Amino acid sequence: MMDMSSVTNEMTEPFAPPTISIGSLVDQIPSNAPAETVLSLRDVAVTFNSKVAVRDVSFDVAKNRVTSMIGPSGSGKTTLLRAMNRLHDLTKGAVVSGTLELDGEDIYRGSIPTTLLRSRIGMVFQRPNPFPTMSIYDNVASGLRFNGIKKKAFLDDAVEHALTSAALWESVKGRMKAAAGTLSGGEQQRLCIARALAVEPEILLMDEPTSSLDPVSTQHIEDLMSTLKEIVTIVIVTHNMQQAARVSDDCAFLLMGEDRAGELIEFASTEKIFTNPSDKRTLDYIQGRFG
Amino acid sequence: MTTVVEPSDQTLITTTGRGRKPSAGSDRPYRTLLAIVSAIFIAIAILFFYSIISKSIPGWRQTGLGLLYRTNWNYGSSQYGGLPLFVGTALTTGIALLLAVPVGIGSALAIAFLVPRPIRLVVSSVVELLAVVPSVIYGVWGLLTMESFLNQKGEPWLKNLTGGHWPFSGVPIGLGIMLGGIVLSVMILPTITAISRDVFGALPNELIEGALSIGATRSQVLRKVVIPACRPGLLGAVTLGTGRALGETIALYFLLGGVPSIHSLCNSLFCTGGTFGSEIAGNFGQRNDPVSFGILCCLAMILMVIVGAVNLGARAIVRRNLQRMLP
Amino acid sequence: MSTDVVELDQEVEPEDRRAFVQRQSREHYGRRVFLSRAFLSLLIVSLLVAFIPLFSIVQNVIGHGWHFLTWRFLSTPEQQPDIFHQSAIGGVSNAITGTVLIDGVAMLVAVPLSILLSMALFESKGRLMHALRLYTEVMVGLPSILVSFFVFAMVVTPFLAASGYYFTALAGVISLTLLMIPLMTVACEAALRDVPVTYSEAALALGARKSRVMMRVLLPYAFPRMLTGIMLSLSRAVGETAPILFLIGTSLVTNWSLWSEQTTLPTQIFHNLDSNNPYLRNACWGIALILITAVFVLNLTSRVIVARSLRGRK
Amino acid sequence: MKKTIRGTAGAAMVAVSLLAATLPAGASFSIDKIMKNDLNVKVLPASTLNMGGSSFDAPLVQAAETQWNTVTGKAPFASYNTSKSGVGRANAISGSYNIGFSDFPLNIAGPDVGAGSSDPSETTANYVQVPVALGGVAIIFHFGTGISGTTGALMKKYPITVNGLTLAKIFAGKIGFWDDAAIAKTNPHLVVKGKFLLPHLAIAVMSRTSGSGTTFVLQDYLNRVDKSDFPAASSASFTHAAATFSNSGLLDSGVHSTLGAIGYVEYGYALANNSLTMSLVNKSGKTVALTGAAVLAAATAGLVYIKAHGGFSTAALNNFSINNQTGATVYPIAGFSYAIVKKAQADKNTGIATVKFLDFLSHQGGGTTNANTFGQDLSDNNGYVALPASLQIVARTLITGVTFGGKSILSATN
Repeated sequence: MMDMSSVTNEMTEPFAPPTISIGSLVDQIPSNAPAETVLSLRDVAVTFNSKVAVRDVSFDVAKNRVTSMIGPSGSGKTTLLRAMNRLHDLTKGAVVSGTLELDGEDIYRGSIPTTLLRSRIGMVFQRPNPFPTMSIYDNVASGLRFNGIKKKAFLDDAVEHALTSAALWESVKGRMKAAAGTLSGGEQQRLCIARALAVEPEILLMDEPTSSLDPVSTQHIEDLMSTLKEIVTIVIVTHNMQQAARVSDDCAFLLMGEDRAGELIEFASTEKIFTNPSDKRTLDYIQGRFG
Repeated sequence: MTTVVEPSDQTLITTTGRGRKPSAGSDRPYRTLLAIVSAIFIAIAILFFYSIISKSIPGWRQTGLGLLYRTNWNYGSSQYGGLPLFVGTALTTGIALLLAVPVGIGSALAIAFLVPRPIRLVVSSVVELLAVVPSVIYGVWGLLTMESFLNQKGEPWLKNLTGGHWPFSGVPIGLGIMLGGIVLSVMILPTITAISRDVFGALPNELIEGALSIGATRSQVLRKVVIPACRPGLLGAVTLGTGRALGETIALYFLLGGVPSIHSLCNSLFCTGGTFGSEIAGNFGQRNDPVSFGILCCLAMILMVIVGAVNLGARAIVRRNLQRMLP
Repeated sequence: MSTDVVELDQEVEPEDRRAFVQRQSREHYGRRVFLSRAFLSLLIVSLLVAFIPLFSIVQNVIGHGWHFLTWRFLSTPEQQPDIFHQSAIGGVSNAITGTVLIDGVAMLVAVPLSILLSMALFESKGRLMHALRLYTEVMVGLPSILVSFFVFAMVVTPFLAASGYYFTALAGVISLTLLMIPLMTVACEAALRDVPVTYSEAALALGARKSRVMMRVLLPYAFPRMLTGIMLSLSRAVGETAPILFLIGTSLVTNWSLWSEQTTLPTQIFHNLDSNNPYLRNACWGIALILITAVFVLNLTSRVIVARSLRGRK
Repeated sequence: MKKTIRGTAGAAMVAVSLLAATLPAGASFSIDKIMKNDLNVKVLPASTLNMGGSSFDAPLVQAAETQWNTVTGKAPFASYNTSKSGVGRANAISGSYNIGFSDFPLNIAGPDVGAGSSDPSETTANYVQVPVALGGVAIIFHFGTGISGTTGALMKKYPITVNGLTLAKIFAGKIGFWDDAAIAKTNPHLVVKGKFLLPHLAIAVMSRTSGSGTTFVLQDYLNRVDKSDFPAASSASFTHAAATFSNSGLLDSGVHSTLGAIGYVEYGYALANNSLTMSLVNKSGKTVALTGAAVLAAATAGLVYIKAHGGFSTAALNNFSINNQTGATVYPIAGFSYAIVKKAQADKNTGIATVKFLDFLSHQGGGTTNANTFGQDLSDNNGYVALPASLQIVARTLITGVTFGGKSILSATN
């Protein structure tokens, strides 16, 4: 059990602008303490209609840390991310092979039903996608309601908690009945984060969550992530190396191979990837030689 | 239906600054031609409304506003109370919507989200083809196939259901409001299904994935997210279907029988009846003087106002909706 | 940890909250899956229900209609049976020629006018033209029988009937032309608007006149879509009964005159269905099969055109 | 079935000859002259005639058109537009039809010409109305499986009989059930041991939609037997109808699919469909079944009545009816169907074609060869009773009244 005092303090206090300053890349990288594995990937490959999109990826996602996936476009970052909460199930002809284990249980061949799995592994998308016809409150409560939780007291509490975690509570607490569409883009994305957090996932997948946002909103989200990882493990896909360096603890670098299939080139702590990568291609990418 | 920026605004400016300046009169024949064509059609548009309105004046003079509320309709014996026609129109359209809306939207959902892709193409093409089946053929099917089915099986069954009480009291004849409503529902079903499917198809995928990723089941995605988000578009689809149902003439002429007393019309859905469209179709041949033709023009005018309003509403809804759906 | 604790204590430990949510989710899972399956099945059922009338129509039209697809039925004109020889009903050649004549001439008139009108709507601005566009769009949805009123009041009564022509193919042609023009115009204008703005801008930048841009750039690009719209409008007009029923009368002889009475396939179905003779009524299926085939062929052809032109473009 | 009609027609011919002898010498054409082919149809200008209206006349006129084309070698006709009498009347007035057909003459029901007309100078006197077809109205009914065994057998043997007043009360909605005492009274054979065998079944009245000539003929009869319930005859649908139908075919199927239904169709229609019809008690108190002979008897008696009331004169329109005639063999609901043309023709050639065809349609030529087969020779094949010869003579007199430029067309061209 973790000491949550710092988090709860922040929750009870009004929203304050983040205090962490952005210094050099290396300063921001936390120390590489040993951590418990929550999601492990072994030889994971995704094929669409027998065309390989990503092949043979193996790495472990550590608990309460931020794991980033970087690489040029076409390297299969998003494809891999969507394999983690079985979103490829919707696509005809998509096959995920290899093993993906959540807390030691295979998510594809194990006994976890897909819907329950998805409430344990939440996801935030590139563009904010709040449900347009629902109010702010209903958006956040929707996941719990989907899962059959109807008690109003719990919902109220959970909504407040999720919005607070997403650093949105203070600005919306007076207009919970307002339509989600009335929020700004950045607020909408934080609402989506709150919506994902409300069902208390163990892992939160983020697919380029700031790619459609302005710099200020982007910074809000990035700041949020460092506090969020205390309560949820984060896997983030980003096309922005600086962002990966700023927010993540571990980093996976993917690259498109000869046959246009994405491959995992290197997985290590973010510090190592950005200061001393073992693969030359990683170094080339980090130094901006291609991509 | 999406609005595209008209190129003419900017392009006019760019042409004037060119080195090889086109002479001022060079486009004149083209512009004149288009102006003439437009003028002709503006004239036709005005004449269209003028003809129906002006020819209906002798009719209004004969009936007064009684055409809108009196209860005795019998064109052949010059009784012009239009209330039974309002009731008939409302009942047939109501039955049609009651049957076609859930089935139409349900099958649009099934086509858009459940049916495998190769079958989906076939199914939706078939639905679109159904939308172009001429209404007289629905009349043939209604009269020669559905009529005897309703008469022998459908209506007795419905009658048993309510124990012979309202709305299924009376004699199961086959021909009548019930038959008209059912065939109308079949006629508007393709319209509703095809447009609803387009509306569902235009929904951004992220909404569905967003709902799935917080643990919604597929039915929850459809019921709680997809349908509410598409509601304006669906309303547009239903409104267009309503417009078609309200304006149907030929098929209903065969299926409704004729207008009985308002009393029996309110008593049972099995009773024969008439709508504005079916009465126009049934009596157009009997016009012989400005008054009797005028009465028909009055009916046409009422029909034009009702259907026109419904269609304008649909047009507004669908436009606004398409704009709102783009995130 | 119980629900009560959660309700009473606002400061819930995150791990407790997660455990609670996951436990609740697991508890409700069975019911949710059942409800989901039930709802999805309901959707599939509604799709199947939607196909019942379709199946019934197709089955009846083909089942009752295919006997009529004989050369004799297609090549002999309609004949009115007497009451003791009720089966002597002749064929449909009069209706086929009538349909080809009326729809053909109407299309010949409507196509150039619609293209011109769509060009006018495309090029112009202003309130009057906006009203005209609104009119054409509204006309598409109005009941087609209203056109019949217009033609009867404005063409037949003052002109044709005054010269002794009460029922003529000509009135039907005018009526169908007026019916087709809004359909075709809306489709053609949409096709013109579909042309990327950059194309015409490029041409205008080269100094081309607007008329040349229209003829050389916009029309060629929009042509396949226009053709589709025209075919679809034609397929709708071919099946129309109401706008011509009271204008063209009936003809039992095969002829190609615009000034005589004519019968088309839909009006023949109407008259047969309205008759007391069971054989005439049954023949409706045969005529319906011919009509529905014609409409479907027109419709499918237009789809093929669109598919082809788009394939070449992308 | 066909044989019976031929037989009836034969009987009719005898009756006609007898009747012809009794006619006054006022008619300008003798029966002998008609029997000889004096229809000079070869002298015919090219002109197209539009015709249509009553569905009752349709088979006869359509057959006559075909025959006319064969005899003349010309095809001057567009086809007959079958709808209903109201349409025939309306289009004859508007001019859309050169000849409009209606089961009841102008101005008997509804203000076709005159009061409600837009042109006040138009009167019925501007039109010539020629009786061209003769028929009766059959009362049909349906019990379905509601009746079987003894009752069914008895009903087959003795058709259900009602008198005029009972029929009126049924159509007025005053008698609601089949086992009503009034019905029992005229069906003693269906009363066994004091118990009426017809079931306690609601009577469902099936009506045509407004504008039907058949409705007019029936209501005219009901008006003659029950003034209180039917103060005037009209072609409007019955107020208490359970359902209304736009043509006879629909009404027939409506009756045959509804338990306890009662409806009415043209004689020829009932004949062709072999429908079970009711027998009626006529004015002379005799029970008469619907047959060709009974309709002819009605016409024969009716002609005497019409002659006594001014003949087919537009001044005495209300006496055109031959309903409810006296006579032991008379079927009480019968009527002529009329061809309506404008008295003063606007176009000479069209006028000639119009009167020639009317003359052809309303006469018999013997029917032995193509050349002498005229309109009325086609009657028996089409479910009608040929017009009595006296009426054929009357018809010619009426047709002579059609003029062009103030001169009788028929006299000028013969």
